[in-house]
Amino acid sequence: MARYILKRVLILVITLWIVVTSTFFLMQILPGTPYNNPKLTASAIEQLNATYGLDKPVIVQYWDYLINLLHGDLGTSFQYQNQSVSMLIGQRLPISAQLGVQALIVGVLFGLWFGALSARHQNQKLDGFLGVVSTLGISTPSFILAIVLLFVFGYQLNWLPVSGWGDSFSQTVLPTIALAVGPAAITTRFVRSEMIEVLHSDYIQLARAKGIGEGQVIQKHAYRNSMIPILTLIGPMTANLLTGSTLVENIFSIPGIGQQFVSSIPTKDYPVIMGTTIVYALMLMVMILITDILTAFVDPRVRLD
Amino acid sequence: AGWWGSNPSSDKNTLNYAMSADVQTLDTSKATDQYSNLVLGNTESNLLRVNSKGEPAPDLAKSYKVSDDGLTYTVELRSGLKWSDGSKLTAKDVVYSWQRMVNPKTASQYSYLASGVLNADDIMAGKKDVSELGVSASGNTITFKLDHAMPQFKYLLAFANFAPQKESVVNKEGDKYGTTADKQIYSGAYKFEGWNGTNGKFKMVKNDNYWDAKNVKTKTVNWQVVKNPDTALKLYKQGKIDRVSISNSPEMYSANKNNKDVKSAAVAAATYLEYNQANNAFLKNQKIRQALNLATNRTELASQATGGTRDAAVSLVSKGLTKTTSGEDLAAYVKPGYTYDKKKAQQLFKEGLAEVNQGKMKISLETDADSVISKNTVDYIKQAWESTFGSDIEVTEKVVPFKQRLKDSQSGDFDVVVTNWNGDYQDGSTFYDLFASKDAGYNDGKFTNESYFAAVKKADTTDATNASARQDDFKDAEKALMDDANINPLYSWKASSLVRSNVKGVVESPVGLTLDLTYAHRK
Amino acid sequence: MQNPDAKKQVAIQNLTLTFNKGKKNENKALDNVSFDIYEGETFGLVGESGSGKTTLGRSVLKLYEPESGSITFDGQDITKMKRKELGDFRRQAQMIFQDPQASLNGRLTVSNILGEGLDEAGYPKDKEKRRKKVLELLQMVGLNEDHASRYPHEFSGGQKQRIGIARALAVKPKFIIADEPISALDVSVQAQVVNLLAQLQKDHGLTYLFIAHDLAMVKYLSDRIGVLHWGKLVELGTAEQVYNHALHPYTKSLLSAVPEPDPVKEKAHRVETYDPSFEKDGQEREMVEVEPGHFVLATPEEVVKYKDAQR
Amino acid sequence: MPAPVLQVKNLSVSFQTYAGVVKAIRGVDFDLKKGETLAIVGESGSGKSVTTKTLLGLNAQNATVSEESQILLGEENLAGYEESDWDQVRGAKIAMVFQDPMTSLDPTMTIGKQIAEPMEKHLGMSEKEAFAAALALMKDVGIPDAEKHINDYPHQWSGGMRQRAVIAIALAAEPDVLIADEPTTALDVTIQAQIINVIKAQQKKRDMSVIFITHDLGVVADVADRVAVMYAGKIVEKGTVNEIFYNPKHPYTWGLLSSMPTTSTALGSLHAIPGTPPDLLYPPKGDAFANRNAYALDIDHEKQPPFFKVSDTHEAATWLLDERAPKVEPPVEIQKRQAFWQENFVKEG
Amino acid sequence: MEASQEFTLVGIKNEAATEKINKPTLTFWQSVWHRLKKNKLAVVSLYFLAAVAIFALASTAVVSQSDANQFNTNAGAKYKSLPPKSGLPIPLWDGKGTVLGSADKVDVYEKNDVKQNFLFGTDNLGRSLGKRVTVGLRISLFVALAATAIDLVFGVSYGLISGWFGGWVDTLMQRIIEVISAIPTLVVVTLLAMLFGSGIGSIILAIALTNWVSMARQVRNQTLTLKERDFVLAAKTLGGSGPKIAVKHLVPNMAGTIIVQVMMTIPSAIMFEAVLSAINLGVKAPTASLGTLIADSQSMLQYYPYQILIPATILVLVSLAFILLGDGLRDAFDPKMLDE
Ligand SMILES: Nc1ncnc2c1ncn2[C@@H]1O[C@H](COP(=O)(O)OP(=O)(O)OP(=O)(O)O)[C@@H](O)[C@H]1O
Ligand SMILES: Nc1ncnc2c1ncn2[C@@H]1O[C@H](COP(=O)(O)OP(=O)(O)OP(=O)(O)O)[C@@H](O)[C@H]1O
Ligand SMILES: [Mg+2]
Ligand SMILES: [Mg+2]
Repeated sequence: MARYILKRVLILVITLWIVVTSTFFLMQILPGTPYNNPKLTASAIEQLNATYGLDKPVIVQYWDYLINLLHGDLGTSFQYQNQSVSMLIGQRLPISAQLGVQALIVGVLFGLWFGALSARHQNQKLDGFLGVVSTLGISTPSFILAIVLLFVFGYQLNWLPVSGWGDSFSQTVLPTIALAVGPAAITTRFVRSEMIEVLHSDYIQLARAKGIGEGQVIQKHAYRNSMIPILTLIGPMTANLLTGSTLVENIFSIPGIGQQFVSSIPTKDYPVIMGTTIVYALMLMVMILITDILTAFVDPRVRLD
Repeated sequence: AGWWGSNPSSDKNTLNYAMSADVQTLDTSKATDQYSNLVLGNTESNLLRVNSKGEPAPDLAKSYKVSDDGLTYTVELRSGLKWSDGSKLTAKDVVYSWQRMVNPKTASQYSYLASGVLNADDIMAGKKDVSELGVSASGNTITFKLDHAMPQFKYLLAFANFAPQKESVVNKEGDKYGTTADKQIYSGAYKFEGWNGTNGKFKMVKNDNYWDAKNVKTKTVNWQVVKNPDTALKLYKQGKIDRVSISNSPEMYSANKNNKDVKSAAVAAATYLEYNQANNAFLKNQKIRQALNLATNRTELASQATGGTRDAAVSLVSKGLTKTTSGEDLAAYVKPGYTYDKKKAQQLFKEGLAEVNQGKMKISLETDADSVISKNTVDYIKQAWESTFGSDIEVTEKVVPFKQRLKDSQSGDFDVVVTNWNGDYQDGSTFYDLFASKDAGYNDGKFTNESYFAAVKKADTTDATNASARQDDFKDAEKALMDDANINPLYSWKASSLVRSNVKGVVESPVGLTLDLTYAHRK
Repeated sequence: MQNPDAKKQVAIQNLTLTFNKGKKNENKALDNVSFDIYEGETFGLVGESGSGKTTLGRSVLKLYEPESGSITFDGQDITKMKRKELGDFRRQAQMIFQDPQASLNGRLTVSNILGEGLDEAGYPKDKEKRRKKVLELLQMVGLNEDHASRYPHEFSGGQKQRIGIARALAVKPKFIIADEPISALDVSVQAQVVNLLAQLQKDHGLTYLFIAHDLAMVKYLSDRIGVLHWGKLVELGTAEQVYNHALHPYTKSLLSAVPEPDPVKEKAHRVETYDPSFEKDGQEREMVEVEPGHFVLATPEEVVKYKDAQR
Repeated sequence: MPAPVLQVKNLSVSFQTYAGVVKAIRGVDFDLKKGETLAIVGESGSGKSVTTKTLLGLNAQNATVSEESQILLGEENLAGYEESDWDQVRGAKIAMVFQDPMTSLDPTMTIGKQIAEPMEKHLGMSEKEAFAAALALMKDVGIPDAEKHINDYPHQWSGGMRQRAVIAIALAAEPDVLIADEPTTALDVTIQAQIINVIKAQQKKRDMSVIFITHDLGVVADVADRVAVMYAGKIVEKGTVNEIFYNPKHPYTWGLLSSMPTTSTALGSLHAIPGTPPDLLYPPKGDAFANRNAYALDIDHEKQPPFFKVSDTHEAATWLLDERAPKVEPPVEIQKRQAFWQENFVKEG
Repeated sequence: MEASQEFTLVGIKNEAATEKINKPTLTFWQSVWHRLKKNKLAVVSLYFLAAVAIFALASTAVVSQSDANQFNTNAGAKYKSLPPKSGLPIPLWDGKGTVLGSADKVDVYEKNDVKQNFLFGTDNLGRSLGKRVTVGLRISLFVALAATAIDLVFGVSYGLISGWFGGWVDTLMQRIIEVISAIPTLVVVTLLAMLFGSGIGSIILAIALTNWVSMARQVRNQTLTLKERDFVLAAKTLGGSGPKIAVKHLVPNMAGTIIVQVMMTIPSAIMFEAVLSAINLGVKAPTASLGTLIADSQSMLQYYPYQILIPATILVLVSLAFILLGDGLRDAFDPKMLDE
């Protein structure tokens, strides 16, 4: 187990290194300077480049970046003068993480419920209804949903706050819903098909043949077996959440990491783009690692290594 | 109520505002964005402060004198000035701040503004030591020595980036200077609080050490970052903030322009098209440029593409920037008479095309993608030109990120580009100097117009200290610019906002600190 | 087929094959196996699940690379074959699979399935000729023209298996490996396939390596039989020798476990259990010829013991 | 004669499919006495599994059991049961062992728990008691070191061991009837022998009735007291094991017996039943076996044969037993068997 | 007499008949269609998509790309943001709307003296929204299809190669996929889009480059299982070469997986295009895609909701139809149901 995790972490580090390298060089090709003032003259830009070390050969800059990275230093933002990227991310990440986790939990819980409901009423009206609703959930990009939610519940009905974060829980409701619908829909569909498959399996037949009653069969045997595969879904779902949150955070003025990422791209704030990418990649991979380990815990068939 | 808590718009001691982007830094020398400057301008004081008439008036300074040749400024500080932490604010702090600005180690993106102060350019280039800067202090007096007369220099004395900084604080905080509200000290009417570097909620609290604290009536100004303009509007209508911009989208403007709270203010910004006269054969042709200008219906453009959030341009210089000696708006005074004339445009275009003799004119029209309005603008111009000149012209839109547009402009990699220019100070030269010569930094189209160049040069040198002669020089420049159709002015910016009527004493400027809350208070 | 001048079709020498060598799940599937298959005979291979029968069969067709040892076909070492020789070899040695469903591509019609073999054998593309040839192949396995345009899933298990046989026959092979060709089939149709195999052998002089765990069937069809256990060949002899005079305790237990469709015998019958632990005592064992053509894997002492037990 | 534990009368089951109605079971009658083993043999798809699943109400959702069908367990007719009624039958009265031990255990539950489950439900045991009982049962079915392995998960076990576990589960609630649907098909012969022994031993110990489904006649010869031969959804012949093996009357049974080689069958003498069984979507109007039957009479193609009694315990549905039918020579293999029958079982006459 | 005739021994009447198969032959595609038909939603989606496709193609003749960009540069106020008008007295579709700044509902067409009826209304520059949506739909579909096609070719080949060769090739290729999927798609896409500049080509490329991964994964997994299947082994023993086996045996057997994957990729490409538009990396203006129409009219929601709701609804409906059809096809291709 420890060895397995070690191995995975090693792979993770290598992957991260490749990610860092490729993003770094990609960034070099992007046009323009990282300075925000359009009025800078060429000589002033030269000056600034010298001060920030951007006049050094790319390979040296890359090396410096790696060395700093090893010390946990992601550099200093260009856009946010003097702010260290680690700090910027450190302060925004918890907000995005809370939003993401809330959305994931809400989404997965509803997904599990609806999915199981759907499977048990396979080919009945409820199943059809949930099927269409969940498909609708998948086909609606979260930012469109966010706009509509904001409009209806924020502007028209005045039920919920329309912006901000951290003052009251009610502020988190709309963005969480906007982000949770996707995972909920995916989970619903996934659970449904898993559960249907499980319900047709031999061991469910055997469990039925025991005469313990359909309720018990479902609770004790069908649920667990159809829930385990959901774990594998969490990794990709996290990825989707990351994408979704960038826009949703913007719409609801939530000072999260995604919003910052979107604003750092046009301003070409390398350190922030790099830092965010690294953090995103890391989160994704750690999420996948965690779900793999978790799977090994809940599924006796899976042995790590 | 309920969900929303009590209505904050009635509390006499507090004001509530929203900004539409994050504060990026409190480092006085390094702040470049509008919102950092908004915070710094209200929490740091400089020698002068622009008053409600648009004039720089003494703030930390008790008085100032300009020598007759315009090369020496002598400023006397008030006595007993204090920083927000209670320590003394001295002339040294002023000198230090100027030195820090031009010090190449600081890497300030605004250092170029100091160019013109004695030795500034050499210091910035690393050729001289900062101590040789033409800014010196003796007792309470600070002397500024200039290379050449700078009519705009008094505005720099009111500029937030040149506000005094305390060396010991800068050194103590080091890398972290200005990264949070408590890693900065304040000399202005308010202290900044509650900003941790990234959050979107913070406030300004009255600074009791401010020299004029007795006249500062507001105890607290609450701020929040609201990026979605519709949300901000909503918050205004709920009474949660005291001011909201409605110029973000044409629709928002139209829907609210009849509101009794509407207040409009000039902005020292103009949008114009630059024609690439270095590389593009068609655009080198004067007739074609004239035709394009004549085919531009600026009034329609301002109403259709900007929905009235901007005013149709009458000149390069923006409306409301500054006034002439007779109190007239400079833009109105210099306007050379841009018109829309479809017939004449078509005729000139035909002639021009024949002169160029390269067949159909295919050009790209570049803009950056920062707002609906800029997209609408290029859509409009494309359609206008194509419908005027028919199949003789094909316009391709090129919507790129801001940085890309900037790069393309600077490297001459464009045909026609939409340029937005924000002035730096309330003087015509902030616009006319753009194209001071063929190689001037912002003459992206690389045009040569000797009468324009001459007029501008005259204004900056011979007439530098003669206001009325200068405004005539500017008028000549505008005329030259229109005759040769070197650029195509589109519209002049303005800021329309809903403003809570019980808030008084706010000073709005078209440039620099756009919203000065020093004496703002709720009635 | 103890004919001394019978020609060796396949000669397997000291064949060893390990899966996932060097990894944690290393698995020695074949361990020093040697035997010959003579032209025209049916060589039966029996052994419990996982004993390496399939691995052996596939190695002979060069679908797996052996770790050591050699396999010669018609005197040619197949491990050293080059591209062209391999092509020829492929046409001479064919395989019939266990699962008739899995061995047919469900997306192709029967005539396309058979056509694939014809293509590889370089059969002319002429449509009419081809149709005739396909029909001929179908008839060879007891099917008819109606079936040519159908898809595999429409057939019953026995029919599918016969299509598989027809496909193998399309390239006119000399040697066929039948890997449990009947174990997935219903009893009533097993005989169809077995009889067909016997008939084809007679008509075309085929040589078979017949793998099965139905011992009665192996006995019925085979001339000689090898018994495989844990990748080792433990006994080898004529069908009669192995069945009626088995020496190795594993063979004996295997034979005793086979139920016969005869209630009287069956109810009296006792199953002998086999304790394999002695195989792992570290002693060197070799194939010892206890009577002409009858080999058993044993130490010299064990040979004596086994022989005693026979009497 | 003791009353049968289970009586199946006129059982018909059909499936609704897109292509039409599959008449999988077409009037099956049999009974099962206490302590005996009834083997059902027959071709793949002949309806063996459907028959037994019907006995537990475990058929797929698209199945319909016809109105006239009767499944009498004691006094109760199970044929009309609702889903909720079945729970007291399943496991408690009738239990089942499935074919594939690799897939019939819940991979996420310990084996001990899976065995204990029906005990808790049907025998009202506490968790602890059930656990102890499960341990005893595991030992009973021959799982070595049961204490050590009771908390194992199925994937840690070999196929043979898992099948023992499945048997233990079936036995857990002490059912009267055990149905084993091809319990050894997926196993090696040596393991098969062990599993058969476990079932036989437990049957004896508990005086249980067993329905044993297989298509391996060797296994039937080993386990069965009585045999029912199925073909295309019908029972075509039933009798005691000796009657079926030594004195079969139905040509299908003949085919079946003579298509299996024994160790003494000479090459070339194996008899194969030609062709494939009929598609039950379109059952033929006469005897379903007729078109593969070398002994078919004209009438076989027209009319389904009734059961003809051969002895008190033996009947077969073939027109060959009709008095009007011509005498036919059965295949050689069968003649041998009949000779053996004459010799050993028919003493006088 | 008659009785005895009935009892004559006839044996097997027709040797061939014993092997006869009664069921009519269904080709693979027929049986897929058969099963697909059982799923009503999928069939409706199929017809809907067919209609959309035909509409998108046919409309090229009627509404050209530049048509959708036309507006009157001198009478902006007149044609600007007209509400949808069907010409029939249908509520919300009768040309009635509020003029910004006042609360009353009026017939805006009448008020502005516009004779023409705009079915979907006009946008903020007075362009016909109907035309823009038509072109937008076309462009979005084109982007999605093109991206999917690239992704199909590349993803399938990648998966086939990785799965077929196995060993270190597979390990390496899978590692590459892992790295790519470790970078959130949005990051990759934005960086790429910035690199290539905006425009249809770069969007297609950006979407294709990030989408192919899941196709490649699926195909690889399928290849891994299929290549162990006996029929592939059989083809090998017949002497078939790798590529030949891949084309003849693997790809057809993966058709279901691939098609289903495509059905999922198309909507995700459509949606991604919209996301890209939302961060200003969409297709070249003034050409509209559904994504740019939505993104550009985000600020209209409060004032002219139809301007965003119409393209958004179309986007959602098209995505929905693709996914529902994909669902239906997944079941239709399910090998477990092949014999039903
Ligand atoms: N491709 C493979 N990779 C790894 N191990 C394998 C592979 N193929 C077979 N094995 C292992 O090699 C051993 C021998 O397998 P093989 O399939 O030859 O047995 P068999 O005698 O044919 O069994 P069965 O009767 O079940 O078909 C088994 O332990 C099996 O798990
Ligand atoms: N759910 C179902 N839907 C349609 N037809 C079915 C269904 N279940 C079984 N059948 C049909 O019923 C018939 C009898 O099937 P059954 O499983 O009882 O056969 P079996 O005798 O057990 O065969 P095997 O030896 O292969 O297990 C077959 O023709 C089968 O196709
Ligand atoms: Mg095998
Ligand atoms: Mg069955």
